[in-house]
Amino acid sequence: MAWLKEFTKGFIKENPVFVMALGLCPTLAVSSSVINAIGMGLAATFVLVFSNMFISLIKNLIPSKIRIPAYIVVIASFVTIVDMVMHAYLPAIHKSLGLFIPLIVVNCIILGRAEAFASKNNVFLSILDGLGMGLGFTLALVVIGSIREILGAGQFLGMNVLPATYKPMLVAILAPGAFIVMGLLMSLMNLTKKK
Amino acid sequence: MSILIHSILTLGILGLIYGLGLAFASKKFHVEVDPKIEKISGILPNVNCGACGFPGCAAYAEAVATKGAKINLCAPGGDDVTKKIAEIMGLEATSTDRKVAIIHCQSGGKNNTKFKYDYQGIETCKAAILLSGGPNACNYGCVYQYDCVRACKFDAMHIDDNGMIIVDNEKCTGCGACAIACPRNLIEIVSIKKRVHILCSSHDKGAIARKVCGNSTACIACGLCVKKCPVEAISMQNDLAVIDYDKCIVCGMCADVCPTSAIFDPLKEVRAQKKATAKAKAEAMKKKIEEQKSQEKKEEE
Amino acid sequence: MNDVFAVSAAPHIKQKISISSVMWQVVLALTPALLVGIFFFGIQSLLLTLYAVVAAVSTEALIQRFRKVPITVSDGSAVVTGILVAFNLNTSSPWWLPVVGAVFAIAIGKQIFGGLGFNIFNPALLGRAFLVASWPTLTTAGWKPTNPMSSIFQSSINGLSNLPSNVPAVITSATPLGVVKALRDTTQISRDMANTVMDNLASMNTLNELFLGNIGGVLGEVSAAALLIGAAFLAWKHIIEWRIPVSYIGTVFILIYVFGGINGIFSASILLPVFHILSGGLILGAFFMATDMVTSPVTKKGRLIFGMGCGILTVVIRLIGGYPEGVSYSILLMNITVPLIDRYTTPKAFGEVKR
Amino acid sequence: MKYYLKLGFVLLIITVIASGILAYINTITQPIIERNQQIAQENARKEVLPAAISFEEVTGDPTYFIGIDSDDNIVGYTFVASLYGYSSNVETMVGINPEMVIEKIKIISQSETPGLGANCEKPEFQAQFSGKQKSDMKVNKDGGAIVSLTGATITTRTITNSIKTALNKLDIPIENTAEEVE
Amino acid sequence: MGLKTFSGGIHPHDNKVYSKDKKIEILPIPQKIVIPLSQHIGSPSKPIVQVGDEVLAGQKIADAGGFVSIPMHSSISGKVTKLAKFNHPTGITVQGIEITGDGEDKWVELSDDTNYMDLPANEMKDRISKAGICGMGGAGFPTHVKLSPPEGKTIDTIILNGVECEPYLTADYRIMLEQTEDIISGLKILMKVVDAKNGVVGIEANKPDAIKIFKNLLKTEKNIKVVGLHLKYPQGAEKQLIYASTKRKVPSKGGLPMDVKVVVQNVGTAIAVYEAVRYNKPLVERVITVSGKIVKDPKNIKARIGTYYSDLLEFCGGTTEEIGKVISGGPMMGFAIPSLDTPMTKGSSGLLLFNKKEAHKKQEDVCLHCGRCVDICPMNLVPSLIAHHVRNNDWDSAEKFGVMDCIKCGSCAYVCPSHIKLIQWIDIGKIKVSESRQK
Amino acid sequence: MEFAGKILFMAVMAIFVQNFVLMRFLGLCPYIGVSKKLDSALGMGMAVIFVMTMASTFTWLIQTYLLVPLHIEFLQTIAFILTIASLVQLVEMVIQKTAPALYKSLGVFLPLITTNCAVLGVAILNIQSEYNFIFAILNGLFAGIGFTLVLVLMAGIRERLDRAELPASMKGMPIAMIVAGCMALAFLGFSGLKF
Ligand SMILES: Cc1cc2nc3c(=O)[nH]c(=O)nc-3n(C[C@H](O)[C@H](O)[C@H](O)COP(=O)(O)O)c2cc1C
Ligand SMILES: Cc1cc2nc3c(=O)[nH]c(=O)nc-3n(C[C@H](O)[C@H](O)[C@H](O)COP(=O)(O)O)c2cc1C
Ligand SMILES: Cc1cc2nc3c(=O)[nH]c(=O)nc-3n(C[C@H](O)[C@H](O)[C@H](O)COP(=O)(O)O)c2cc1C
Ligand SMILES: Cc1cc2nc3c(=O)[nH]c(=O)nc-3n(C[C@H](O)[C@H](O)[C@H](O)CO)c2cc1C
Ligand code: SF4
Ligand code: SF4
Ligand code: SF4
Ligand code: SF4
Ligand code: FES
Repeated sequence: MAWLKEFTKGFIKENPVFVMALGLCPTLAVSSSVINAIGMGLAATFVLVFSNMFISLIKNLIPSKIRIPAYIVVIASFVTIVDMVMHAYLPAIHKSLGLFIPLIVVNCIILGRAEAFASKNNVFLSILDGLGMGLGFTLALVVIGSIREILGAGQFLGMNVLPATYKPMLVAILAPGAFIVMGLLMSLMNLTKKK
Repeated sequence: MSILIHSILTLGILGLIYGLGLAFASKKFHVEVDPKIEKISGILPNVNCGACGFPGCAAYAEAVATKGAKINLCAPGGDDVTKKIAEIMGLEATSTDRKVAIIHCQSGGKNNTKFKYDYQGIETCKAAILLSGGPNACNYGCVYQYDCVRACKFDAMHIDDNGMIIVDNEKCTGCGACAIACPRNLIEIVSIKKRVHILCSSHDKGAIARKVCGNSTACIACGLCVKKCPVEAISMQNDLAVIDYDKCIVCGMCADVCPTSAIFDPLKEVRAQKKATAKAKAEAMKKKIEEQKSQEKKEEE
Repeated sequence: MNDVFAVSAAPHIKQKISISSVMWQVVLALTPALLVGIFFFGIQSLLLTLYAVVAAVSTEALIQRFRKVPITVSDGSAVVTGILVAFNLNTSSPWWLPVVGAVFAIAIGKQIFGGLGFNIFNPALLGRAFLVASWPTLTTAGWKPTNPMSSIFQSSINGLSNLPSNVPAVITSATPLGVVKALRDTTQISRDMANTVMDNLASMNTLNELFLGNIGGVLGEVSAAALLIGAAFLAWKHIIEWRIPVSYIGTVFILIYVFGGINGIFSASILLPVFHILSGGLILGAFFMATDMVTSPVTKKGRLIFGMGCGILTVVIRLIGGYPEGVSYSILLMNITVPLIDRYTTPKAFGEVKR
Repeated sequence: MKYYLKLGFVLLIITVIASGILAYINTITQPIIERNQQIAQENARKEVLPAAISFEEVTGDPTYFIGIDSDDNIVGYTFVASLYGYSSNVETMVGINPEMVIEKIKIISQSETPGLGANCEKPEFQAQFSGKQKSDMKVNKDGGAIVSLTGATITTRTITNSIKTALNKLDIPIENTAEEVE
Repeated sequence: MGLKTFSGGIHPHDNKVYSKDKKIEILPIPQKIVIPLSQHIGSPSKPIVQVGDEVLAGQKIADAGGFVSIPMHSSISGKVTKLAKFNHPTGITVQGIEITGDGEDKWVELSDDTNYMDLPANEMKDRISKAGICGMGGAGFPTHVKLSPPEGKTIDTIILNGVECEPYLTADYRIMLEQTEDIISGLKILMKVVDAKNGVVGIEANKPDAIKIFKNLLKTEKNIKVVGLHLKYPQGAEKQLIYASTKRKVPSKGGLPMDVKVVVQNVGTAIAVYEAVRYNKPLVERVITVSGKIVKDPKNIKARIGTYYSDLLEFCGGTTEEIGKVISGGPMMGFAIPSLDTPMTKGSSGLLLFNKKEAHKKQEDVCLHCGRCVDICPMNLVPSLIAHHVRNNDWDSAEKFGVMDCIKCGSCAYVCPSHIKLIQWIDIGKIKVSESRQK
Repeated sequence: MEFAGKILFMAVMAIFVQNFVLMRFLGLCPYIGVSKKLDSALGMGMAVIFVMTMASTFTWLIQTYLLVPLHIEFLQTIAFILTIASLVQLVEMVIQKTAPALYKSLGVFLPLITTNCAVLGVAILNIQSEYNFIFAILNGLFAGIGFTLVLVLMAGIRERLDRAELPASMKGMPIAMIVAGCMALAFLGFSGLKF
C-alpha cells in the first residue's frame, strides 16, 4: 500500500506546515478565519496536484539545467488559472485572500514537492503526493484558522459558537496572534512526536 | 485573438531573452566549483527554503562538502536526500567493528568514593580538578561532576544510583566526545570486541592508590598481570598497568590474577567455569592415567 | 562528609544579595504606589492587583510543575510581574483582565523562554500589550475618575468660556495624555484654544496634582511621588542604576521641549516636558519596567542607548502615534534590540588601546 | 551553443504553451470578472440610492453618478468617498438625494482591524448615516452626531470626514439643484 | 586628603578589626618545616641537598631553576628528612624539602653593610636574586626579574603597594607601622636598582596612621610620594594601583607594568629587599595574619617560611568552633585548602578560618543579566558573558571577550545576585585559552 | 518638501507600521530560516534589499510598458516570477565572477530570495497600489530595509536564546514563531502612526 502512504504522509508525519515549516506566509496570513483557510488550502491543493501531475509527465523532457525555471513556469501557470477562476466565480474569497493567491507561486511547498517528488516519481504517485500534501496544508490552515477564529471572533465559519458574554480576544486574528498560535501548535507537534 | 498572440509572443520572447541571457551569462561568468558541491546541489531539492539553517541549498551543499555540516538537515528532501548525500560523502556507518567508550576508573561512584574535601563549586569536572587537585582523595580518579555525561549527544551515558557512570554500549557511537570532555583523561574509545580493561588510572604507589580508592580496586602496580599475560599485552607504565589493545586477545588471565580486581573481564565467570570443568577433566584424566599406571605397575609386579 | 573542609574557588565571601531579595525589595518599592492607588481609586485597585499576582504566581508554579523543573515562585519575580500587570490596567477593568494578562505574561512572556533570566521581552509589558491588542476598548477607554475627583480638568478648562460644547466631552473622559492627544488631533478646536488648554495643562497646579496623584489613568501611574519614593529606595539599595531612567527621562524632556508644542518646533513651554514626564506611566516605566534587568542591556553604554531609544520611541508614539501613551510599547520595542545593543557595546577592557 | 539554443527552445515551448492556455482561460474569465465588478458596483449604487433604476456617470473629482428613476427624474447622486483610516484606505459608496441629504451609505472596501474598525461594515453602523447632512458629519466625540464604533474612533472619523470632504467637493450640478429647490 | 582611585570595584566589609591592633609576634622555631620548591611564578627550584644532610638557617638548599626562578633557603637549622610531594597553599601538591629542626636555630653567617646604598646597582640586584626574593603581595613573581627590564625599556617609578585591600588581612598594615624605616630603605634600594627617579607608596584610606607615619618620615624626600587611596577593593591590584597613583594605563592583552615605566612591589617585599642588600639575609621569614571569627586569638605573626599552618593556628590558641573552611591568603583571592598540614610560603599573607556557616555556599542560579558584574569589573569586562562562553566551551569567544585580561579579583562573583561562580568559569576559560594558544 | 514628506511617510509605513514580515506576513521562510546567526542575517538582509529594489524596478517597467499596453495583465504573476528568478540568477553569476569577496558574504543568499514571498509580494503590491516609477523603486527599497531590520533583530534575539534553557519542545522553530509574535505585538505600538 505504498500509494496510501504517499497520500497520507502529508497529513501528520510530513505535514508541510507543522513539521517542515514551509509556506509560512500564506499559512499565517490567511488563517484568520476558517473560510479563508479552506479557500487558500484548496487553491494550493489544486496547484499542487496539477503541477505535480504535469511535472511528473514532462520530467524526462526537461534538461536539468533549466528544470527550475521550467517548473516555475508550470506552477505559475496553474496559479494564474486558479487566480482567474476564483476571481470570476468566487469573488468574495478571492478578495480576502488577495495578494496571497499569486504568491502561491513562491510557496516553497509547491516547488519543493515538484523537485523532491514529482520530478522523480510516476504520475499516479505524484498526484497522490500533491493531493496529500495539499490536504495536509489545508488541514493545518483549518486547524490554525479555527483556533484563531474561535478565540479572536468567537465564531466558527462565521457562526457564533461561544456565549455572548465572551469578549473576543482580538489579537488572535491579528498578526501577533497568528505567530503565537503557530508557535504553540508547532511545539505541541514536537511534544506528541516525542512520545 | 490578439490577446492570445500577444501573450504567446510576450512570454515566449521574455522566456527566450531570459534563457539566452542566462545561458550567455553562465558561460561568461563561469566559475569552477568543487564537483562534490555540484553533486550534492543536484540532489538537494533546490527550493532554497532555508530550513537547513543555511542560506539556500547551494550554501548547504557547500557546507556539507567542505565544512562537515550535518547531512540530515534538509526538511523538504527528507530521508532520501540524507541517504544520497551520505553516499556521496562516503559516510556509510560501519557497524562491524564498533568502538565504544570505556572509563578507566571504578572508584565506586559519587556516593562511595573517598573525598578529601567538600567541593562547593560549579558542576563541571574541569573546574573541580583545579581545586586542590580535585575533591576525591585519588588524584587520578573520576571526580563525578559528569562532564562526560553532558558531552554525550547520544544519551549513551547514564548515572546509576551510586553515582557511577555507565556507558550504554548499544547507544554509544564511539564519537569520543566524552573522552575529550574528561579532564582526567579517564575515557578511552576502544573496539567493542576488546572486553578486558584495567579500570584504574592511578599512578600512585600501591599503598596510597589502594588507600584513596573508594572501592579499593586500584591498580597497585604489583605486576602480576604483566607476568601472567600470555601475549605481553600489559605493561607497567609509571606504576599503572596498561593494556595494549592491539595485542590483547581477551583471554582474561590477567583479570584472574589481579589481587584488587582492578581488571575487568565480563566473561570471568564463564571462563572460570570452563576452566573448572577443564581442570576437572584434566584431573580425572590424570587420575585415570595414574590409575592405569599404577595398575600397569601392579601388573608388572 | 562532616570531617572534611569545604573547598571552593575564590572569592570566599559574598555580598548578601540574591534573586529573591532583589525581587522582594522591588515588591516593597511598589507598595507606596499601590497604597496611593487604593486611596484614590478604592479597594478595587487592591483586588485587581491581587488577582494578577495570584494568577501570575499560580501560572508560574503550574508550568514549572508541568516542565518538571524546580518551582521557584518564592523568588518573587512572578509577584513583581503580577503587580506590574495590574499596575498597567485601568482600575475599572473587569476582574478577568488582570488574570488573563498575568497568565499571558508568565506563560508566553517568561516560561516559554525557559523562565526567569531568559525572557527577551518584559513579561508584564507583553501582558499589557496583549491585553491592549485583544480588548482595546477595555484597556484604553473608560477611565475611572479618581475619588475625590481631581480638579485638573476644571483647571485646564477654566477661562475657556467660549469653548465649543463638545470640547469637555473630549477632555474629561480621558487621561491627561489622552487630552493632549485630543488637542493635537482634533480639527474641532482652534489652534489658539488648543494652545490655551495646553498651557493650562502644563501649569504648576496641574503638575502638582500629577505629582501627588490625583488624576485618572492606570492603577500604577497615579502618583509620581509614590513611585519616586519606591524608586529612590531601589536606587539606594543599588537594585536599579541611574543610567536607564536618567537617559530615558532626559530624552523625553528634550524631545518634548523641542517638538511637543502645537505651533511647531520649540513652541512648548518648559513645563510641558514636565507634564509629559509626570503623566502616562513614564515614571513607572522608566524606574520599574525599563530597568528590568533581564530585559535591558548589561553594558553601561548599552543602558544609555536603551534609555534614549525608549525616550525617542515614547515621544514618537505620543506625538504622532496611534496611542496617547507610548511607554509600554517603547520599552517592548527596545527589548527587541537588547541583544544587539549588548553585542555592539561590549566595553573595551581596561587598558585596551584603540585600534 | 547548440546546447544553449536547445535550452532556450525548451523554455520557449513551455512558456508558449502556458501562455496560450492562460490566454484562453482569460478570455473566458475576464468578461465574467468584469461583469461581476459592474454588477457589484451597480448593486452598491442601487443599494445606496434605491429609488434610481439607472445611472449616468459624470467624471470629475470625485466622479459621481446621477441616479435616474423610471420617469427620467433625477432622484439623487452616488459617489465614492475614500480616505486613509487606521490601517487602510476606507472606501464608502454614498447615495444622496438632490437635497444633499444622505440616503444610505455602504462601505465597499476597507481592511481595518477585524473586530474593531472592520465593524464599520455592520449595517447598524452604516444605518445611522441615513438622513444626515454635510453639517452632521462629525463624530460624537468631537461633538457631532455620528456615534463612533467602540474602540475605533479613528475609522469612524475617517468615514465621516471622507464623506464630508467629498460633499464639499461635489459642486456644480448639486448646487444647481439645491438652488432650484430653494 | 585627595584620595585617588580607579573605576569599578566593590566595598566588602573589611573585617580587619580582629587583628588590626595586634602587634607582630614572633613564632617560636617550629619543629618541622617544609620548603616547597615552587613558591613563585616560574620554573621550580632545584634541590641541592639530600635526605640526611644537616642544614643551617639561611643555608641555600635549592638553586634557582632558571632565570625566572629563585633559590630556596632553609629557614631553620636541622636535618633534611624527606624529599617528597607536599601540600601547597594553592591547594596542589608540589615537590618540597622537609627539614626537622634541631631546636637551636643556628644561622649561616650574615654581614652588615652599613654603606649598602653605595653598592653598585648590579651588586644590589645580585644580592636580591641570591636571597631568593619573590613578590610577597600575592603572585610571587621573582623580584630580580621585575627589576631587570629588557633592552630599551626603562623604569621611572617604583610603586610600593601598601594597600592591602583584602578583607581580614593586616600583615602589611602592621609592618608599615612597625618597620616603616626598613620599607623606605627597601624602596630606595629598589629605585636605585632600576634607576627610577620616583617612588610612590600607595596606602588605602582605612590606614590613616600608616599614611601619617609615612608622610612624616618622607617629608624631606622630594621624589617619594605617599598616595592616599580610596577604600575600595581591588585597590591593591597592580594595574588599578598604577592607574590610581599615576593615571597610567597598563595595556591590556598581556601588557606589563614596565610598559608604562613602573614596577610595583609589595611593602613586605621592600623589607626583604632591604634585608637582602644590607645583611645578605635570604628570605626565610615573613609576617602573616591569622584571623577569622572563630580564631581564639587572631594574630599577626612573623614566622619562618615552611611553618605548617597547623602550628600557626596552635600559636593563636586554636578555634572556638568547628572549622568549615581554611583559606590560605585573603578571602577574595585566597585558596581554600583541604588540610592544615600545609606549609606557608613566601607569598602567604594570611590564614583564615571560617566556620561551617560561613563556608556554606549557595547553588548557582541563572544569570539575570543584571549587569552588576559588568558595573563593578575593574577591568571593564563583561564577566557574565565570559562565563557563558566558557560554559558553552566556546573558548574563542571567551578570549574575544577578554578572559585573559581578567585579574581574578573576584569582585564580580562577590556581587552576583545569582551566586554565579564567575571566577571558576573564568579560571577554566583562562586555562583553555592558554592551552589553545600554545597549540 | 511635500515630496520629501511623502517619502518619509512611505519609509515609516514600509519599515515600521506595515512591516513586511511582522504585519504583512511576507518573507517568513527566510525570516525564520536565516535568523540563526547574525552574520548570515545581515548578509541576507543586504541581498534582499538589493533584489527587492531591482525587482521593483524591472517588474514595474514590464507591467507598464508590456503587460498593460498589450492588455495581458493576467500574465503578471508568470512574467514577474520569471523576471525575478532570472534577475536573481544573473546578479548571482555576475557577482560571483566579478566580486568573489562580495559573493562570499552576500551572493550565497541570492538563490534563497527567488522563492521569497516578499520579493514577488512587493512587485505585485507596487502595481496594486498604483505607485509611479520612483515610488515603486522606493517602496521596494524600504520594504527591503524593513525586512532586514526585523531579520537582524531576530538574529540577535536568537543568538541570545541559544543561552536560554528553553523547554525542549520549544526549541528551534516554535520559539522563533513566539518571538516573532512578541515582536509583532511590540510593533503594534507603531500602528496608527500619522504625520
Ligand atoms: C490592535 C489594534 C487595532 C486597532 N484597530 C483600529 C481600527 O481598525 N480602527 C480604529 O479606529 N482604531 C483602531 N485601534 C485604535 C484604538 O482602538 C484606539 O484607541 C481608538 O481608535 C481610539 O478611539 P477612542 O477615542 O474610542 O479611544 C486599534 C488598536 C489596536 C491596539
Ligand atoms: C609571564 C609573566 C611575565 C612577567 N614579566 C615581567 C617582566 O618582565 N617585568 C616585570 O616587571 N614584571 C613582570 N611580570 C610580573 C607582573 O607584572 C606582576 O607583577 C606579577 O604578575 C604579579 O602581579 P599580581 O600580584 O598583581 O598578579 C611578569 C608576570 C608574568 C605572569
Ligand atoms: C585583585 C588583586 C588585589 C591585590 N591586592 C594587593 C594588595 O592589597 N597588596 C599587595 O601588596 N598586593 C596586592 N595584589 C598584588 C599586586 O597586584 C602586585 O602583584 C604586587 O603588589 C606586586 O608586588 P610584589 O611582586 O612585591 O608582590 C593584588 C593583586 C590583585 C590581582
Ligand atoms: C528592577 C526590576 C524591575 C522589574 N521590572 C519588571 C517588569 O517591568 N516586568 C516584569 O514582568 N517583571 C519585572 N521584574 C521582575 C523580573 O525581573 C521579571 O519577572 C523577569 O523579566 C522574568 O524573567 C523586575 C525586577 C526588577 C529587579
Ligand atoms: S560521548 Fe560518544 S563515545 Fe562517549 S559515550 Fe557518548 S556516544 Fe559514546
Ligand atoms: S568527565 Fe571524567 S572526571 Fe568527569 S565525571 Fe566523566 S569520567 Fe569522571
Ligand atoms: S571579570 Fe575578572 S577582573 Fe572583572 S570583576 Fe571579575 S574577576 Fe575581577
Ligand atoms: S552579576 Fe550575576 S546575574 Fe548579574 S549579570 Fe553578572 S553574572 Fe549575571
Ligand atoms: S512562504 Fe513566504 S517566504 Fe516562504
